[in-house]
Amino acid sequence: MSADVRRIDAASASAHGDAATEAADVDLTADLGRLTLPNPITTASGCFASGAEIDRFYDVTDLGAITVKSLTLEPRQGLPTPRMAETPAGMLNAIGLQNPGVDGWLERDLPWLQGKGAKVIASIAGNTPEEFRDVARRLRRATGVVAVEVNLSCPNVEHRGLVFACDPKASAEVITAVAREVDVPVFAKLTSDVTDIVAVAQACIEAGASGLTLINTLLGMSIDPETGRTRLFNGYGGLSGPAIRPVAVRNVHQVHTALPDVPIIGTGGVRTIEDVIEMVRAGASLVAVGTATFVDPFTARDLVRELRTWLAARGHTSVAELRGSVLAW
Amino acid sequence: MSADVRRIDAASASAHGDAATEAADVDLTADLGRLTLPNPITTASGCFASGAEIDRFYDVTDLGAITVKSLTLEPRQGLPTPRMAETPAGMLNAIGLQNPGVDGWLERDLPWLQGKGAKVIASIAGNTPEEFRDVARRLRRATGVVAVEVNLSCPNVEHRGLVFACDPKASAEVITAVAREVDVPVFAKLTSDVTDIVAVAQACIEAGASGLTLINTLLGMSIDPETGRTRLFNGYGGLSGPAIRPVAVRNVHQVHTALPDVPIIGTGGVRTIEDVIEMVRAGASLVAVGTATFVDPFTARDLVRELRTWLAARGHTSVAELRGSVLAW
Amino acid sequence: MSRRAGQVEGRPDADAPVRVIGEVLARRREGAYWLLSFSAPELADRARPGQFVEIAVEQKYSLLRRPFSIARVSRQGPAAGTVDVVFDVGGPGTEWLTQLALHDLVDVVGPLGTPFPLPKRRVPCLLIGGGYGAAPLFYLAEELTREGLRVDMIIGAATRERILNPIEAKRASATVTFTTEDGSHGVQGRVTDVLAQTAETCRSAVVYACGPMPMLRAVSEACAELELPVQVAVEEHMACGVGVCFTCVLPVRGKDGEVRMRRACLDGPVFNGARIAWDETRFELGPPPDVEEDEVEDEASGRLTDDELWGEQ
Amino acid sequence: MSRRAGQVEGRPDADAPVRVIGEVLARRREGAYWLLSFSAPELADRARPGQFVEIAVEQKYSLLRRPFSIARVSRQGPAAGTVDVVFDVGGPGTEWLTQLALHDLVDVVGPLGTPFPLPKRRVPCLLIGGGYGAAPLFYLAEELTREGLRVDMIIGAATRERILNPIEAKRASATVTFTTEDGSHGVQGRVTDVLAQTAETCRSAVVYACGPMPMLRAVSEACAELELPVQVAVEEHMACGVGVCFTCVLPVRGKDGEVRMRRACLDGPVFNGARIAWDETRFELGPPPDVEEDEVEDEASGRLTDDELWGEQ
Ligand SMILES: Cc1cc2nc3c(=O)[nH]c(=O)nc-3n(C[C@H](O)[C@H](O)[C@H](O)COP(=O)(O)OP(=O)(O)OC[C@H]3O[C@@H](n4cnc5c(N)ncnc54)[C@H](O)[C@@H]3O)c2cc1C
Ligand SMILES: Cc1cc2nc3c(=O)[nH]c(=O)nc-3n(C[C@H](O)[C@H](O)[C@H](O)COP(=O)(O)OP(=O)(O)OC[C@H]3O[C@@H](n4cnc5c(N)ncnc54)[C@H](O)[C@@H]3O)c2cc1C
Ligand SMILES: Cc1cc2nc3c(=O)[nH]c(=O)nc-3n(C[C@H](O)[C@H](O)[C@H](O)COP(=O)(O)O)c2cc1C
Ligand SMILES: Cc1cc2nc3c(=O)[nH]c(=O)nc-3n(C[C@H](O)[C@H](O)[C@H](O)COP(=O)(O)O)c2cc1C
Ligand code: FES
Ligand code: FES
Repeated sequence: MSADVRRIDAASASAHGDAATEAADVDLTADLGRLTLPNPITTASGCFASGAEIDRFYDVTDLGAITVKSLTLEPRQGLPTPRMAETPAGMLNAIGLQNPGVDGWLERDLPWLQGKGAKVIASIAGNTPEEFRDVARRLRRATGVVAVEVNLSCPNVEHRGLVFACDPKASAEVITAVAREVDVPVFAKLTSDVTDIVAVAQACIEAGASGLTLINTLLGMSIDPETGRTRLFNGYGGLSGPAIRPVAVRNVHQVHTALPDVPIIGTGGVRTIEDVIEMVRAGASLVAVGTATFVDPFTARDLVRELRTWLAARGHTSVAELRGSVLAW
Repeated sequence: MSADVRRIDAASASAHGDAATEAADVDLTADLGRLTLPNPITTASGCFASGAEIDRFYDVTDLGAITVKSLTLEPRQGLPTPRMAETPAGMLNAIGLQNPGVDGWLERDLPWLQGKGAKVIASIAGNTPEEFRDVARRLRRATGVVAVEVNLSCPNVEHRGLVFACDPKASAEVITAVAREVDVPVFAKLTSDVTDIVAVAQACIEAGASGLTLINTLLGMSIDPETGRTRLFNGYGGLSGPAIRPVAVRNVHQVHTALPDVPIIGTGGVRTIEDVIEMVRAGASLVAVGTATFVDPFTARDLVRELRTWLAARGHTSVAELRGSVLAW
Repeated sequence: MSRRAGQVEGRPDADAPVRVIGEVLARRREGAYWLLSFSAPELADRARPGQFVEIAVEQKYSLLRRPFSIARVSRQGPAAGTVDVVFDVGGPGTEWLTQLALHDLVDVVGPLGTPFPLPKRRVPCLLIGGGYGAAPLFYLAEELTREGLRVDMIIGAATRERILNPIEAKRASATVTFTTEDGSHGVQGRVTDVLAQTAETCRSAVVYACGPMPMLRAVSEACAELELPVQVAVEEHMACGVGVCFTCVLPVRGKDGEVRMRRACLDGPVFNGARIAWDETRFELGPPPDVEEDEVEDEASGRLTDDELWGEQ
Repeated sequence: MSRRAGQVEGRPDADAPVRVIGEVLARRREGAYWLLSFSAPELADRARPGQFVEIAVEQKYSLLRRPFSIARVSRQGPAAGTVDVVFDVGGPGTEWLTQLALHDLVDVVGPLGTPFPLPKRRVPCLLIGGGYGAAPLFYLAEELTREGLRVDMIIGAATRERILNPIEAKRASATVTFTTEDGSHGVQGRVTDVLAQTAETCRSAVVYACGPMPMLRAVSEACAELELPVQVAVEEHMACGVGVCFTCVLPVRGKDGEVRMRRACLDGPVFNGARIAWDETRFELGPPPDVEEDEVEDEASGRLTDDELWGEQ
C-alpha cells in the first residue's frame, strides 16, 4: 500500500456535471405508506443496540429512523459465548435476543430516544403469537415509536421450534395478533431461508402488515477445523454482512415485483452508497444498515450524506424516483 | 505490503510434531458407500468444464474424481451475456447450462477423460423427469463414469418452472426415473433455497439416490446502481464462492445429522485446506471445489496435497475418521 | 469516505471515541511480537490505559476490525499524537498488519472501553502481565508512577522470547519478577506461582492484570484468597467493539450478587476480577435478574475495599 | 501455498500457462494509465502478443483475478524475464494494483488465450489501438517488425491524455495516425474515420485491432467494407480466464456460417473480426448448430484470403 490511497468516488460531481441538481434540493423523504421518514436510512435490528451507544459517535437522529434490538416480553440474557464467528465478507451470530425486556426498554432506553426526538422502529420477538401480542400491546402508546417490526425469525414453541417466518400460516397468526394491538404501521420481518418468500410475504400482508422487512440473516454454521468445535456456542447462527447482499437484493426484488404497493425495508449486506441505491432499485423504500455498523460505526450517517450527493450529482430530485427502477436486458 | 509475505500455515508440521504421522501413511480414501475414490477432492459441476482445460495446468487425474458440467439431452448454447457478476467474496452466474449435449459429450469429451483414466462423475440436467431419464440412459455403460449426479436445480417445466429441488415430490420423481437407468451410484444435488432441506434429502434417498450433493448456488441478484441494469442478462443468478460457505456447511451438517449413513458430496465456498476439513467434519465424504478454481486453477490439486500433510501433522491416519466429527459446547 | 492522513470523525467531547485515519510511523518486531505505531492525535489525547482501539484490516475475505489494547500514547515531544499497539500474529488480520509499510494509512476507532481505574490512595500497585498483555501495563505503570504510586510487576510468558520487552519492564517498575513456563527466563512457572510472595514483599495493595483469560482467572482467584482488590482487562471475541452487537459479553456479578451478561467492549474490557463469574462463562443462562443493580455491597475485609480504592464504579 | 518470488507452478510444455509469483519491478503512471512490470521468466518465455494474464488482487471483498493484455515481455538483456501490463483504473481491483510497491509480490496466471496470428506473407499491417488497447499492439508491432513486416498504426482515444505513449507508437511503426474525440491530439474523430484512408495510403493488407468492443465492431465492419482481413482482441467479463466457467462467451460464426458461443478466454481473446456475430452478442440463443464446424468457406475477394494470410485457424 502507498499513502495515496484514493477512492473511486462514484458520487464525485465532476463525472456527472451536466445533469447535476443542487444537493440541498434533493428530496430524501422515505415514503412507507402511512409512515413518512425524513430519509431512507435506518438501522437493522440488533445492530444498533438501543441507539445511545452510537450517539457517542454522531447524532443518531441524523438517521431516518432507529430500529432497535428485538424486544421480548421478559428480559433475556441471551446465549452463552462464543456468539460470533467471522466468515468471508460476513459473520455468523447467535446472540439469543439478549434484551432488557419490553418493560425495561420502555422504562430505561426509550426515554433517551424520546429525549433526542428520534423516530423509533420497535422490533419485537416472542415464542408464541400471544407473546408477540403482549409485547406489542405494551408499545401501544409509546411516544416516538413510529412503527413496529415483527421479527418472525423466532422459534415457534408450539410448532417444533420451527421459526414462524418459515410458514405463511404461523407468520400470519403472529401478524394478526400484533396488528390488532398497535396503531402504527406493522412490518413483518422475514427470512430468506424458505422455498417461497412471496407466499410468506403475501400471508403477512393479508394478515394486516403494512409492510415487510427483508431479510433476516441466513442460517449458517462454522466449525473450527483443528478442534472440531462449532465456532458458535449455539452451533448454527445467522449469516450477515456483504456476503449475503445478492440474496437480500433478490428477495427484495422478488417480493416487490409480486407486491409492488407494499413498502419494503431492505436489509442485508448494505455497506456503501452503491449498495443503498441497489436496494432501492430492487424495491426498498427504506434501507437498514446492519453489520456494516460493526465495521464502521459511522456507516449509516455517512450513507445519508452520500445519498444526497450521489443523487444530486446525477440530477435526481428524489430518492423515491429510483424505487423499483430496474432495467432488464 | 512488503515482499516477505508469509503464510500462517496451519499445516506446518512443527506445530504438531508430537502426534505426527508419516504423510505417506495417511489414508485419503473417500468412502461413498458403493463408490470408493482415491481421495476426497472432486470438482463442482460447471466449474471444471470438461477437464481438459485444467489439464493444461496439472494432471487432473490427481483428483479423486472429476465432476463435469451438467449434461442435457440436447446441446445448449446457454444464456446471453453478461453471465457473471462479482459480489463480496463471491460471484453470481447465470450460464444457462451451455453444454454439448450428452451425445456430444460422450463422443468428444468423455474419450479424453477415459484416455486419462479419470474417474468421472457425470452431472445431468433436464426440464422433465423424462429428460433426466433419457440422459441417464445414454450414460449407462459409459466407461469411466463412476457416478451420476442429478442437478435438481433445473426449472420443472411441468410445474410453473419451479426448480425440482424445491419440492420433495418432484425431486423424488426425477431420482426414481434416473436410478432405474444407471448401475452406478446416483447423487441428488440439492439447493439450500428451501424451507426444509432434510425433507428433500429424505425424499431423494427414498426414491433411490445413493447419496446427496450439497449445495448448489443460492439464488441472488445484482443491479448496477448507475444504470439500474441487472448485472446478469438473466436477472437472477446463482451465488457461489467463499461467501456461501457457512450456508453450505450448515446444510451438510443438518442433512448428515438427520441421515448419518448417507454419503454426502459437500460443496460451497471451499477454497483452503481448513475449508475441506470443516466440510468433512460437517459430514461430507467427498468435497467438491467450485468457484475457487476460477481464483486459482491449481486449487483442487493443491488441496489433495495439503490434505495429506495436514492430517499427517496432526497424527490422523485417515481422512474418514474426521467425517461428522463435530464438538458442541 | 476518501482517506487522507489525519482525517478524524466524531464528537469533540473529551471522552468520545473517534475514527482516525492515521499514518504508520513504525512497524517493527518487538521480541516475539510486533509493534505498530501510528499518528492519531485526537485518539492519543483521549486515551487512558486499559482502553483499546479497533483497527480496520484490508485483508481479503476478512470483514471486521481487530481490537488491540493501547500500549502507549505520546502527547508531547517529537512523537506527540502517536498511538502504539503491540500484537501477536495469529491469523489473517494480524498478518496483514505486519505488512504495513511506513506512511501507509490505518483506519482506527478508539479509544474504546473502560480504562483501569486508578486507586484513590497512594498504595503500592502490582501489575501482572501475560504475553502481549504486558503492553498496556507498561502504559498503566507510567501513569501510576506519574501519580506517585509505587509499581511492581510480574511478567510471565511461555518462553523467554514471549516476554515482552524486559528492559522496559525494569524501567517502569520498582521490581519486576519474570516467569516462564519453560524456565528460559526468570522463575520457571506461572505468574500465580510468584503472586503471593511478590505481593507480600512489595506490600502490594492492589493488583492489575492483563493477559490470556485463564491467567486472568487464576490471578483473580489468587487475589480473592489474598483479599487483594484486582482489576483485569479481558479479551472476548468482538464484532463491533462499540457496544452494539452483544457478541463480547461475559458474566459479571453485580453488587447485588446477581450475574449479568456485560459487554466487554463497553462495560469493560477492564472489570473487577472478583466480580467476573469465571465459572459461568459458558453457562446456560436462565432469566436474568433485575436489570438495575442493588445497593452497595458490604466489604468485610480488613484491607482496602474496592470502593475505597477505585471509587464508585 | 506460501508465496515467494519466482515460485512457479505448471507444466513444462512451452505452450502451457503457468502460475507465477512475480516481483514488482515497476509501477508507474503512463499518461492516463498505469504500467505494472513484474518478473515472471517462465511466463515471459511462453507469451505471444494478444495473450493476456490473470492477476490476483488482494482487495477486500474482491474475489476474482483481473485479466490484462500482455503489453510487453523481455526475454533478454537486463530486464530479461519481465512482463508488463498497462491498465486503466476503473474499480477496486485496478485501484489495488496502483498501490503495489516495488518488490511486492503478485500472483499471476498466464499466458492465456490465443495470440494474434501472424500473416504468412510479408504484407503491410495496420494496427489499430483504442485507449489502453494500444499496449498489446506495440508488442505485436515489435514482433511483426522483427519478422520484417511493415507496420502502420492508428491510435485513438477520447482525449490527448488517453493516447497511450505516442512516442512509443511513432517508434514502433512506419506511420502513425492519432485520433481523439475532442480533437486535442491528431485528427478529431474516431479511428474508423481515418481507417480507409490510412489503409489505402499504407497499402495495408491486414488489420489488427484492440480496444473497446464498440470500436472493435466498427473496425470489423469497416474492414468488411474494405475487404480487409481483420483480427481483433476482445474483452469480455471473465470469472476464470482459463476456460472452465463459460462466462466470457461471445457469438462467433463458424466457417459453416453457424453462430456458436465461444469462450473469449480460451478460443480468444483474438478472433477474426469478420466472424464475430456483433449483432447477436445479446441474442436469445436457440438450439445450437452442430458442434463441429463445416468445411472451409469460399473466399470471393480478390484480396488475400484469411486462410492465405493466417493459415488454418
Ligand atoms: C479488548 C481486546 C484487546 C486486545 N489486545 C490485543 C493486543 O494488545 N495485542 C494482541 O496481539 N492481541 C490483542 N487482542 C486480540 C486480537 O484482537 C486478536 O489477536 C486479533 O483480532 C486476531 O485477528 P486475526 O485476524 O489475526 O486472527 P483470527 O483468529 O483469524 O481472527 C478471526 C476473528 O476472531 C477474532 N479474534 C481472534 N482472536 C481473538 C482474541 N484473542 N480476542 C478477541 N478476538 C479474537 C478476530 O477479531 C476476528 O474477528 C485483543 C482483543 C481484545 C478483545
Ligand atoms: C482479455 C482481457 C484483457 C484486458 N486487458 C486490459 C488491459 O490491458 N488494461 C486494462 O486496463 N484493462 C484490461 N482489461 C479490462 C480489465 O480486466 C478490467 O478493467 C478490470 O478487470 C477491472 O477490475 P476492477 O476491479 O478495477 O473493476 P470492476 O469493474 O469493479 O470489476 C468488477 C468485475 O468486473 C470485471 N470487469 C470489469 N471491467 C471489465 C472489462 N472491461 N473487461 C472484463 N472484465 C471486466 C472484473 O474483472 C471484475 O470481475 C482486459 C480485460 C480482458 C477480458
Ligand atoms: C449481531 C446481530 C444481531 C441481530 N439481532 C437481531 C434482532 O434482535 N432482531 C432482528 O430482527 N434481527 C437481528 N439481526 C439481523 C439484522 O437485523 C439483519 O436483518 C441482518 O443482519 C442482515 O443485515 P446486515 O447484513 O446488514 O447485517 C441481527 C444481526 C446481527 C449481525
Ligand atoms: C459458473 C458456474 C457454473 C455452474 N454450473 C453448474 C452446473 O452446470 N451444474 C450444477 O449442478 N452446478 C453448477 N454450478 C454450481 C456448482 O457446482 C456449486 O454447486 C456451487 O458453485 C457452489 O460451490 P462453490 O462455492 O465452490 O462454487 C455452477 C457454478 C458456477 C459458479
Ligand atoms: S463487540 Fe459488539 S457489543 Fe461488544
Ligand atoms: S472466463 Fe471462464 S471460461 Fe472464459
